Amino acid sequence: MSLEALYQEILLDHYRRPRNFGVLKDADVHEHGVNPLCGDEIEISLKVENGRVADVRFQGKGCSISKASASMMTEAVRGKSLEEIREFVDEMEKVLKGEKEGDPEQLGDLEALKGVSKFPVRIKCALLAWKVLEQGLERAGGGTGEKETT
Amino acid sequence: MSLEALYQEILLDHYRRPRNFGVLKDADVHEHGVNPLCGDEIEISLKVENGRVADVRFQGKGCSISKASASMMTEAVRGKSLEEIREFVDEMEKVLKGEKEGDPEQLGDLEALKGVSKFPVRIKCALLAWKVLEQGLERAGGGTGEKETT
Amino acid sequence: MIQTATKDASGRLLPVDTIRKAFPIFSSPEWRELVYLDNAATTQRPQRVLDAIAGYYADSNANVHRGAYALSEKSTGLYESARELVGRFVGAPSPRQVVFTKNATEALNLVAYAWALPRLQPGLQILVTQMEHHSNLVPWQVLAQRTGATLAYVRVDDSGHLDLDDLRQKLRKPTLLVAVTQASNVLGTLNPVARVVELAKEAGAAVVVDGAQSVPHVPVDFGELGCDFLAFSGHKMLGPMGIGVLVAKEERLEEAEPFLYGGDMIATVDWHQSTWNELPWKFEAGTPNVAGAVGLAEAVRFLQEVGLERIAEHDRALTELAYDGLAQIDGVRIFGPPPDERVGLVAFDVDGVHPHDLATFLDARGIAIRAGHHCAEPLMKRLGVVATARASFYLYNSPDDVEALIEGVKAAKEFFSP
Amino acid sequence: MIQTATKDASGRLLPVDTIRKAFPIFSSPEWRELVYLDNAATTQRPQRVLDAIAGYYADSNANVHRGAYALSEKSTGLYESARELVGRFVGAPSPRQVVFTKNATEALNLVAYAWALPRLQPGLQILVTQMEHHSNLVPWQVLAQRTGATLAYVRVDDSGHLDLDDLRQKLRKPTLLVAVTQASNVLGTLNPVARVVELAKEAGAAVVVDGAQSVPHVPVDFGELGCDFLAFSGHKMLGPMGIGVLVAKEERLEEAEPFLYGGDMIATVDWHQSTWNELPWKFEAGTPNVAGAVGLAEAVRFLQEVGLERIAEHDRALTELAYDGLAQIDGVRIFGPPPDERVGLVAFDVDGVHPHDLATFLDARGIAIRAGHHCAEPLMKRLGVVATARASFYLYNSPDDVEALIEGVKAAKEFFSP
Ligand SMILES: Cc1ncc(COP(=O)(O)O)c(C=O)c1O
Ligand SMILES: Cc1ncc(COP(=O)(O)O)c(C=O)c1O
Repeated sequence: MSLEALYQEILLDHYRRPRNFGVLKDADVHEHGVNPLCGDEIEISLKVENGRVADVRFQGKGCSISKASASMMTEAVRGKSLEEIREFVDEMEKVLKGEKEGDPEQLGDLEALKGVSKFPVRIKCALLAWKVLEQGLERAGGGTGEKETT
Repeated sequence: MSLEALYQEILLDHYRRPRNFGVLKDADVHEHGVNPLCGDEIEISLKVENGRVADVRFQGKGCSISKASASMMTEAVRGKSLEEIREFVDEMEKVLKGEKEGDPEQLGDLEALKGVSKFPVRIKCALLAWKVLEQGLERAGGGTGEKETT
Repeated sequence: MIQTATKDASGRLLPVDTIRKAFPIFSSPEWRELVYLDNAATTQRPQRVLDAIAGYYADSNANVHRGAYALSEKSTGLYESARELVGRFVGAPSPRQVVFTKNATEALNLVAYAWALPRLQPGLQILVTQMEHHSNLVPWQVLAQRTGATLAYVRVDDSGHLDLDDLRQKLRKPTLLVAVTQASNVLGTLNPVARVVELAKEAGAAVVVDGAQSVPHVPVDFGELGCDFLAFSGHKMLGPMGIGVLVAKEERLEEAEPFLYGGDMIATVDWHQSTWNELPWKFEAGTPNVAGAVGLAEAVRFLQEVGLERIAEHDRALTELAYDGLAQIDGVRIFGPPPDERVGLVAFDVDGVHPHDLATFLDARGIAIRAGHHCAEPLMKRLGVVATARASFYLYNSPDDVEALIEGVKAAKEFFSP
Repeated sequence: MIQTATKDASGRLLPVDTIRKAFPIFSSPEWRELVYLDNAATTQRPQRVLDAIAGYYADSNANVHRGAYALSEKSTGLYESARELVGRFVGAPSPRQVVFTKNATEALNLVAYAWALPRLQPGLQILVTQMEHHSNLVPWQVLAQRTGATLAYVRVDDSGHLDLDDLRQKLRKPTLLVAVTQASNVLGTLNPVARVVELAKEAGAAVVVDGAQSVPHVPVDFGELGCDFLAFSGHKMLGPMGIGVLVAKEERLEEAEPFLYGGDMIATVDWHQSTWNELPWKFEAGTPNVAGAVGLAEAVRFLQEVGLERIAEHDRALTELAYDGLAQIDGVRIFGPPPDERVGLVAFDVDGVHPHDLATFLDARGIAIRAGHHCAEPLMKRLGVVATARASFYLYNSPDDVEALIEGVKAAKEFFSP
């Protein structure tokens, strides 16, 4: 497995210029997570409207993979319902673990994360943002659309 | 190392017909000891007069080596002073561990125990009676000649 | 490689000659002729297991779990797949339930320290059987002393069986756990563990099973047993020394405290507070014995190729021969149940011949047996002896080995008490 | 076998080409080209050590201490002489003071459970340094929580040295023990342990020394250190996994409770009361890892033949090269003291390149380094980082390995933050 397959240009681009970086002031959900293996930390803030993600930001310290993954995630989940996101997270996990090919159209930029499946210890890096998102959604009341701020 | 060298006729004889087997009623010292490795038990009763062993008996369960060693011991220590016995026990320990040749005249029947030095796990069997004797002497007031019953 | 299909004339024995070729010690100049009958203490290892260990060090060796490089990933993969294989071998539902320890003793102490200790208090009872090995007894004795809980013994009857009525009776008192060996290393008795578990469950007690003598010799299924904990050792099943296993219900492991603290078992460490890693790593502190796990996995593969059922049958055939042959010698007393109710070992004593003398005598004839209390002193007291002699069999032993034993015992009688 | 007399041009390096030939992994097809710089995690093993292990199993394997037959005596002899050799290697006055464990972590937990736990209470203090590995930290944290004792940290200053004034200050409070690593696995710092011991003794505190990173790399003498306990691991000094060592003052071991309970550590077991075996066996419950001890003894012989002084010099020469080379790269920050005050490792970070990315990047170039918190999270907090990259050296590493590291770091910087 070559480095270039893991660190694709688009991934490095998200790492160097992360999208939606920061904190949402009027967020419905703030969720924080850590990857104990490498000390990576991430904080996600989320606005939910009518059961759909209205806005999202992330910030934190981390490696290129966890940062790029978080950045791509913020772009991918906007407008999605909580139910859809949950399925998407499941899907992503399978793709990252190399258990599934994944639909290129649905994946978009996220396609660039697929190389991670060849680097087992790095899968946790790529999944961190997604796990934190899922956790935040659950805390926000799951698929029921109910809200709760933390 | 042949069996015959370990189990010499004289050793087997002491095993089958142990000398001084039993308990002394008016003993000054009763001392009991166990070899946890094989469960051998021995009890020694000792009469001390003017700082010398006046009479001695042993009883207990044990393998041929521990029994024969005890039996020979009872013959060897009679009339000896506590100080002499202590030296003798030290000497026996060295002989049994193969660290010393030992003086055949002084050893007498005990010479037959020398084969044990080639069977490391059996050394403890041969030493048991001697250790118990030493312990009993210490309890009886050591080389000072003072007595104490237990 | 091992011919499991060919049965010998008797129809129950394994092809011992072929099997022995797989074990280097039986072709070493020094021990070629050795009649090794101390398998309950530790077994010999096939070359395959030694090759697996050396092979691991020669092309996969690195520390596990935390290395972000290919060699460490390879090592981690081997370690975790050894866990899966060994777990499946004893019917563990998930590798999360399989903790590697250094031996069965550590596995049992883990249960004592991590799960039982925080739960024990005066008024609660620990039940152990009278036939436990010190490793499944002394930890409980000490816990009882420390916590004020009561230690009580389940009776073993004169035929060497567990007294289930006594168990039922004693379970009337509030009981945290029952500690029971699946197979006694002295009596050979195969205990009805599933039944013990049923009775214990009814009484709300957990069950710790010592599988040190059963897992190597008979098919064992953790799920079928229904127990909470199962401990065993690699070195008694052709695997290397320094590796043991604890299989447990996930719930028990979740609710247990960690045992050893340090690297690898933590999730996060702050100045004054730490959190723990997921199962099973929560219980594996420090650098694990990866080579040991890899070696044990290879031993399990070997056993699986031969087949546990066939090994059990072979053991039993030899045990019958030994039992019958020894029983016919005047003055020999055999402890425990008849051969068809036991694993492959026979403990006995010989009138007028101390077990230690017997062992030394047999050793001089190239026969290795064990003499002593077999780490089961309370059982010795129950049997009214201080020591016994014990011969224990495994897949490389032959009827000739048993014959040598029997002839040796006869000669020893002649020698010591003619 | 190993040419210790021939020094290379620089006069301080070992004949690496010859040494590498003794390690099978460096001639394996897969890893022949590997630049292995994760020796602080675990080292590679020479063929001699693998042969010693396999040889033990092939001609000496039996359970120890209780077997009344020649094979068991042979095995016991090998086990106990391994103990003597390993003990002498670190200046243990007697083999009675040398306990085999499964790794350094178990050795440290043994001290915590067996000696410290019964002695701790509110009002007493445990002092640990800010640079301890989790294995010499989390056990103390947990003991403090359980007993109500206080856990306090001895400061590490900005240059990576222990703040002895802070230690002196903190020792004014009643202190049971000071836990200190002889060499930090992150900073490389070689701590003035003998001085720490002096101060601690004055204050009546015992000292537990973590020798996991020092014993493999510099001459260590238990008597000279004067500490109460010294722990280390076989796998970090060319020995097998699954074997570690605790050396302790006899008095401490005598007064300690046992730790693991079971076979071999007892003297007598009655129904409700047991007594313990002599030192050191009182602390070795269950079947020990005899093959592991034999392998470790062979590793020690290997190290002695090369010479610990020479290994230390070699390590230092490489460390200087690495330190100087890395320090010259823009954006690289090295943690800890200058090279002449440390063992052979360098932890650093690179501006704009996460340590994990660096490790993956270097791995693709065949260079194995570690990235993460190195089981020292509190120290990471003290340094104000979440992770660092670490390269650690041993006797088979060459200046070329260091060169590859430096070039790799430069390339990574170019790649990730051009
Ligand atoms: C300083 C230090 N202490 C303790 C340990 C623990 O050693 P082990 O994992 O072999 O128990 C290590 C190694 O990881 C270490 O570097
Ligand atoms: C029944 C039983 N339980 C436990 C053990 C302890 O096993 P280990 O010494 O491998 O910890 C043994 C073996 O000695 C045994 O026979």
